[in-house]
Amino acid sequence: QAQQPIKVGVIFPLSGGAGPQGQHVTQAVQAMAAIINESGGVMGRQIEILSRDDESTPAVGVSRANELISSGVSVIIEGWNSPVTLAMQPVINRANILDITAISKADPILSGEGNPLAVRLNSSNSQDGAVIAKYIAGTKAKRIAFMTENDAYGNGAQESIEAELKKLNYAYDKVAEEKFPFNQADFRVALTNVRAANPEVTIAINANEGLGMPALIRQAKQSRLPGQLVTAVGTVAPSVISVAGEAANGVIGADIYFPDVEPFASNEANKKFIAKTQEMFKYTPDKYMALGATSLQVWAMAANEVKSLDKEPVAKRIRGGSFKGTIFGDVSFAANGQLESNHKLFTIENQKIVVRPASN
Amino acid sequence: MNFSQQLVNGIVLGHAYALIAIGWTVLLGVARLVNFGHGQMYMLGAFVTWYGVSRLGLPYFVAIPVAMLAGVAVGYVMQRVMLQLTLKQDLVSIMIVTLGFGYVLHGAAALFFGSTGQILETPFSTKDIYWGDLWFTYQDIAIVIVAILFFAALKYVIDRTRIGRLARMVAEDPQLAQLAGVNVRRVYLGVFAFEGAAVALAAALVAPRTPILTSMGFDEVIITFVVVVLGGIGSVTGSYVAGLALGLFTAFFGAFVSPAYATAAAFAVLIAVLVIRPGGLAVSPGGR
Amino acid sequence: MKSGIKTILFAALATIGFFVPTLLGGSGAVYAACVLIAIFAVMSYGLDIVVSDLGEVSLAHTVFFAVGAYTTALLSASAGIGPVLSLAGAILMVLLVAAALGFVTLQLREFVFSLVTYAVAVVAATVAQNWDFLGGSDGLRGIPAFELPWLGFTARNDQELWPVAYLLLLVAIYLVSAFRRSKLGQAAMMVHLNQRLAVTSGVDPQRVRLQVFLVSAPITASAGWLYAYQRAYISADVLETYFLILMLTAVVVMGRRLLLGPLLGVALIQIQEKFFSFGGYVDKIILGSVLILTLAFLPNGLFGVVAPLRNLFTRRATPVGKTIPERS
Amino acid sequence: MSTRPVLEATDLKIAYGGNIALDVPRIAVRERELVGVVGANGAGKSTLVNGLLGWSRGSPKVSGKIMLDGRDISDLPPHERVRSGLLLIPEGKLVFAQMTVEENLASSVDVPTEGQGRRHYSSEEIYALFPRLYERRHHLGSQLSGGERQMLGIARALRLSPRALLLDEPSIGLAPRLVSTVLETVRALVDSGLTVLLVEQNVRAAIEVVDRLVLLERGRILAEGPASEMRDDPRIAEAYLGAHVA
Amino acid sequence: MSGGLGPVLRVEGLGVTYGALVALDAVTWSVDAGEILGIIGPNGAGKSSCYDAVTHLVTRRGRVFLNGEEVTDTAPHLLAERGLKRAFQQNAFFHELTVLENMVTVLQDRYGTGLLATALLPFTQVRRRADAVEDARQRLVRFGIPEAYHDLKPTNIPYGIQRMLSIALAYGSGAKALMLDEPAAGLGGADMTHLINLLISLKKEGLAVVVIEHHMDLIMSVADQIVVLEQGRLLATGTPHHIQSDPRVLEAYLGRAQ
Ligand SMILES: Nc1ncnc2c1ncn2[C@@H]1O[C@H](COP(=O)(O)OP(=O)(O)OP(=O)(O)O)[C@@H](O)[C@H]1O
Ligand SMILES: Nc1ncnc2c1ncn2[C@@H]1O[C@H](COP(=O)(O)OP(=O)(O)OP(=O)(O)O)[C@@H](O)[C@H]1O
Ligand SMILES: [Mg+2]
Ligand SMILES: [Mg+2]
Repeated sequence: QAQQPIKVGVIFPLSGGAGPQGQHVTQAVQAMAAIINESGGVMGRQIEILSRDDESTPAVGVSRANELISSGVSVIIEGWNSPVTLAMQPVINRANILDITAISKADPILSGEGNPLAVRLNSSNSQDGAVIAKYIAGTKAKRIAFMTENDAYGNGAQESIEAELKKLNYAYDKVAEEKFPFNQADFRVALTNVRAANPEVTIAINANEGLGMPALIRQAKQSRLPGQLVTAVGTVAPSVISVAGEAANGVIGADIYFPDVEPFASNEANKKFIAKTQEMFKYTPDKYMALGATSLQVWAMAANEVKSLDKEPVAKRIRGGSFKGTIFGDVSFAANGQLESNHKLFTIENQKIVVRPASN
Repeated sequence: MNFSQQLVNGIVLGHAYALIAIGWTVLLGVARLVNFGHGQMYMLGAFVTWYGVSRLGLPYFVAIPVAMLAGVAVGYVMQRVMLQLTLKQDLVSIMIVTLGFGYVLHGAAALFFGSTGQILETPFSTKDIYWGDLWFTYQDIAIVIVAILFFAALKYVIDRTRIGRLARMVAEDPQLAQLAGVNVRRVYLGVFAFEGAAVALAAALVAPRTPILTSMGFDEVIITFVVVVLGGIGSVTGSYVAGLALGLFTAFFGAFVSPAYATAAAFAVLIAVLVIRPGGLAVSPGGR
Repeated sequence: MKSGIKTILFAALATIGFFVPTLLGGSGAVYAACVLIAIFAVMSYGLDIVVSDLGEVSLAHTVFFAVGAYTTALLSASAGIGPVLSLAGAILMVLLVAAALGFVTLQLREFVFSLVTYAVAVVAATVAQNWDFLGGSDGLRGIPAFELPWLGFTARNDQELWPVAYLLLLVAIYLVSAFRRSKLGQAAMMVHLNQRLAVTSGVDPQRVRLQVFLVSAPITASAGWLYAYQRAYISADVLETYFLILMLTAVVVMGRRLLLGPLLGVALIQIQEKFFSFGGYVDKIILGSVLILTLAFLPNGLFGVVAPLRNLFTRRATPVGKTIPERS
Repeated sequence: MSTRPVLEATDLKIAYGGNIALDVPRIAVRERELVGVVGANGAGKSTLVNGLLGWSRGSPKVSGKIMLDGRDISDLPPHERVRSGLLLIPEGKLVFAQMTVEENLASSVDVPTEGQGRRHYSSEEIYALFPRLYERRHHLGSQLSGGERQMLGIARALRLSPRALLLDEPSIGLAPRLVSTVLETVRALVDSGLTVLLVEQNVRAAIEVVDRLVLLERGRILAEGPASEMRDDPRIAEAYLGAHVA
Repeated sequence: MSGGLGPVLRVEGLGVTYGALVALDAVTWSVDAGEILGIIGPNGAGKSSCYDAVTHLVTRRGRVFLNGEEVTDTAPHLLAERGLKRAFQQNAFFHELTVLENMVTVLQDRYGTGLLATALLPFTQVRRRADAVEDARQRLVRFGIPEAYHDLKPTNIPYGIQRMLSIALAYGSGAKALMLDEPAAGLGGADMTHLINLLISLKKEGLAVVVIEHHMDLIMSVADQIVVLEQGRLLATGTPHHIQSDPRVLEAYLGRAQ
């Protein structure tokens, strides 16, 4: 009986616009599972990954969660789209299974309504706002424009940037504010408005990495948008740059994970993870993959420590706790389950992400 | 706001909409058929062009006819399968079968082309024109010119030529058309093949404006639907005008209010128009 | 008479139906699937009477579904109102919405009708996504469990919710069959098949259309009501095409105007999606192909294949008996 | 009058579902002949003319051999038969409602303007035959009165250069004056070289113009012969020639 | 019965224009209970348009009275409810239903049960339905549609029978005034005789019947009054005998004297 593997459920979009990224995250979790299994597994048992496709649709996500629950998983790692996460939370919670949200960013995920013992790894909007605000203050730019995805994520991100600017007592003019729907691909109308306002800094908040963000970057360049284009934290992954092409050069962004930059470059856990992913999937991990893998890693560490697979003890160990030697280095979680993260600013040069040394 | 730039945006957008809708205009207006797989055929047209240009290294001008041929093939196969439904004029079933084709096309294209975003680059799309404060590309010019030519030619063919008359006869009463010596099956197949070619051409011209994904097509089918209905079902001129109007509306609503609500606003206007004038904007002589 | 036998047969079928999840092993996944099938079937029945009887393809039924779900979520989560009153509230709300929509679309037919109803769905989705009162794009959380204290009944999981879902399904099916036999149902058919003749037979098409809407919307909305309890979270995704396609497919795939058609259609789709899934894309190809093949090559729908059983399920199971051949 | 049949059907059997609606061993129309088909409602007259063209709004099973000018056309689809010169003017809906009279008359397919026994009619000739259509030429089909539609139906068929014409109750809905005009027109068309099979309910008017008369009953030919002889046939006289005249 | 209280149906100064075309101009006529009014005239004279005007299916000028009450502004379906029924020149059916079902359907106003009643009293509904079927059968037979055709689709029965079905459907559950548009078109032999008998029996029942017809034998033998239209205008009114000898009618309509 002891040799039965522990089942771990993984739910991400594997098809549709977010499919490629979801597949990569799932692969990263598998790579991490391989690493854990090689080093003895969890409580002496091997881990088996059961992966499902939520098709970016809440109703499908809920079905998939139910499926995993009835196949007896001990934990579910999920969450690319916030509504899907929010829909799955109550279902997983009622089944008394630990639910770790890897990426979905909406604030209510940690509110405790859907899941009182929620855990999330991706940075929150308020953490993200600070780093962008600090950058703006540093440039002394006064004319600021926003191009914001019109949903909870986009509006929340913009709000937190503005709130942080206020905290810094930084005076500025909001010369333009353009909202657009998530699946917009043609920004010419919005850009025309922004351009006419002649901003010094334009902040683009668009989580649609497959379509919207590369389109926005290209069209901004083509339309000769004046000033500096800054992207919200975590919205420019290498995949965005590869679609946006040369137009991406010069864009500024910020993120929490860079595989080959210090302190990650010399982090043993990270090196092992990168090597494993490259070996198994011929792919260098990005932030989302790191978040997915870390979710599993943290869960395994916690379960090994408390010697239980039950939801409560493991969740309590994670929430408010600290872990050493993760992919992200030594990390700690806030009492509400949010991972504390470190942001770095970067510039895109020659279609490569170059971390700005000045930032910490 | 920059009025002249928004005007340019609106005009280009409007012609793009009209061009995307042209195949369905013929299908719906002329043959009283619907095709909810229209959006996916657009997607396929874009991806075949992209595949030709960036994977097979074909020149853009060769890739376009290749995409159109693919469109013809898909249209032909669809109609071949649906022929019995078409002859029975079972519109509800046709609606849903074409929806099914859209699903199949989407699934197959995603498996074949992958689901990551791609950029369809053409010799025109990378050439920007800056004219004082105005910005547009040669691709935009191509869209406007092709749309105008296409609509003019279509109008002529439908109103003045025998082919147009044949299609209209079949649309109204396929069985009576047989008695006039018309090969009804061939007309249906032909109209659908035309739809395939037209939407592929539209895709090859319009898709370079934005990144392309195999999951796209939804917006296109909706826009087409709006254009065709607003223009008055069956009216070629009507759908040109409706496409242009929709483009201008999208641009100026985006400029004055917000792009976030442009689609909803367009729909609200559409509802209002149709409630006041159930026949859409076009006036056909003698009333329908 | 024959109708007596039929009544007994239906009663037997209804009783057996209740034990289907138990017969299938009674696991959590089975109950979850069965509850969802019941809910989505009820949702589809609302659309069924508009598509099959009125002959119009309404694309706005997701709005009715959403109105039911949102009203329930608001009433139960924020106002702490129980299921019975929230159902009443949902029906009341949806009647208002359906009356407005019915009024707006009175003059419209065919594609134009479809498009306008679709437009309404898009506008509704935009409203739901942006109106904070409805939770915006984050949706509404914190819907309590389905609880009827005066009956000592609480449904914390799908197994416990199953009796409610099944009862709702039976009521919906019965209502639809009564509708079809009623004056209104017949009038709907008349308007559908020949409007001019209907008018000269004393039927007011506009009134009939409106009334059919008012019957159809609460059926779909009551599915939304139960869905809110089942999922405990409602967001604008209930207005997405997923539900629309599900409904439409369910209504047509088995063959139109079959009383049990929508139920079997939903069951087929859900079972494939839940137990025989091959990943999003292949599933899409499968669903698409099933639609194409059944509609293009099986003129009587999938159900036509098992023709001998058909008489049991036909719409006009009344004593007209065998004299009325099915439409082909 | 030549004796070679232009149109000939042998062993023609037509069934709807299991019901045999028509069973005719042989029926033939010779060059420049006007053959009338009469019979009660439901006798199978429409089934016969539709079957000759292989056309129907229902889905009948047709067997038998149909020859046009000695050529077997049994396996051709209806539109091919039309192109080879066999024209049908059906009962009921005859015009394209969404097209103007002019468009209805514009030729839809390429047909030989002259050919073996085929006669081309120009629009001028058509308008001369039916002046009323000329007045209405810019009106849509849906705007025509019942009689106008009937005329347009006949005119449309003439525009396709018929070799043989199948006419199903052309007098339906025509004013008495026009009935004789139309039948006389048909007679004149035959005299100028056309071959016509005419289904007519109005036996009294028909018998004046036809060469031969065929009496159908329940799908079978009950009597057949030259008009002059059939006029005195009791089966015709009693049932169709004035039994009900007050 | 409304006998003695003046005409059942009366129209005054009825006019219809389609664009520039005046299809009907200032036409006045009336029909009493137990009377048959014939309307004749050349093709395109405006006869069918006149029906459309009476039943309010087109915008028109003039006034319409039913049983002495003005119904000019009444909606078409309400006219039917009040007993003004009509048939169309082109056959009109519910194509996907059988002949019998067609008839049952138009009897709904008499036998149909409301939604609530159907749901709550299912057995009553079943009984009423059975009654409706029985009544429909009898009515069909009365209108000359033998049982053999009851289970076929309307387009699958002979044209002549289709005409009779159109009349039966128009009459529905009953009428005070019935307007028929060329009921004899396509009828012959026995069917024609049957139609004549039917018209006479309807008339005997006290129905006011209006018949448009090109079939002179029929109309002259059954009509009490005849109205002749030409180019939208009233050309003549009178008894069949009177009309048959009117030189204007002969010239415009009947052609050479018969
Ligand atoms: N589509 C069909 N399906 C089934 N039966 C049909 C169909 N069409 C005709 N019939 C049957 O075939 C027989 C002959 O019909 P047909 O229409 O040929 O008669 P007809 O002589 O033309 O009569 P009419 O003078 O009334 O037009 C009838 O008994 C009719 O019921
Ligand atoms: N909807 C319409 N639009 C325009 N013109 C019309 C319309 N309906 C009828 N007309 C015209 O009005 C005139 C009268 O038509 P109507 O149908 O009333 O004639 P009718 O007397 O019934 O003739 P018939 O005996 O041939 O049926 C015709 O010339 C016809 O072309
Ligand atoms: Mg006939
Ligand atoms: Mg008429």
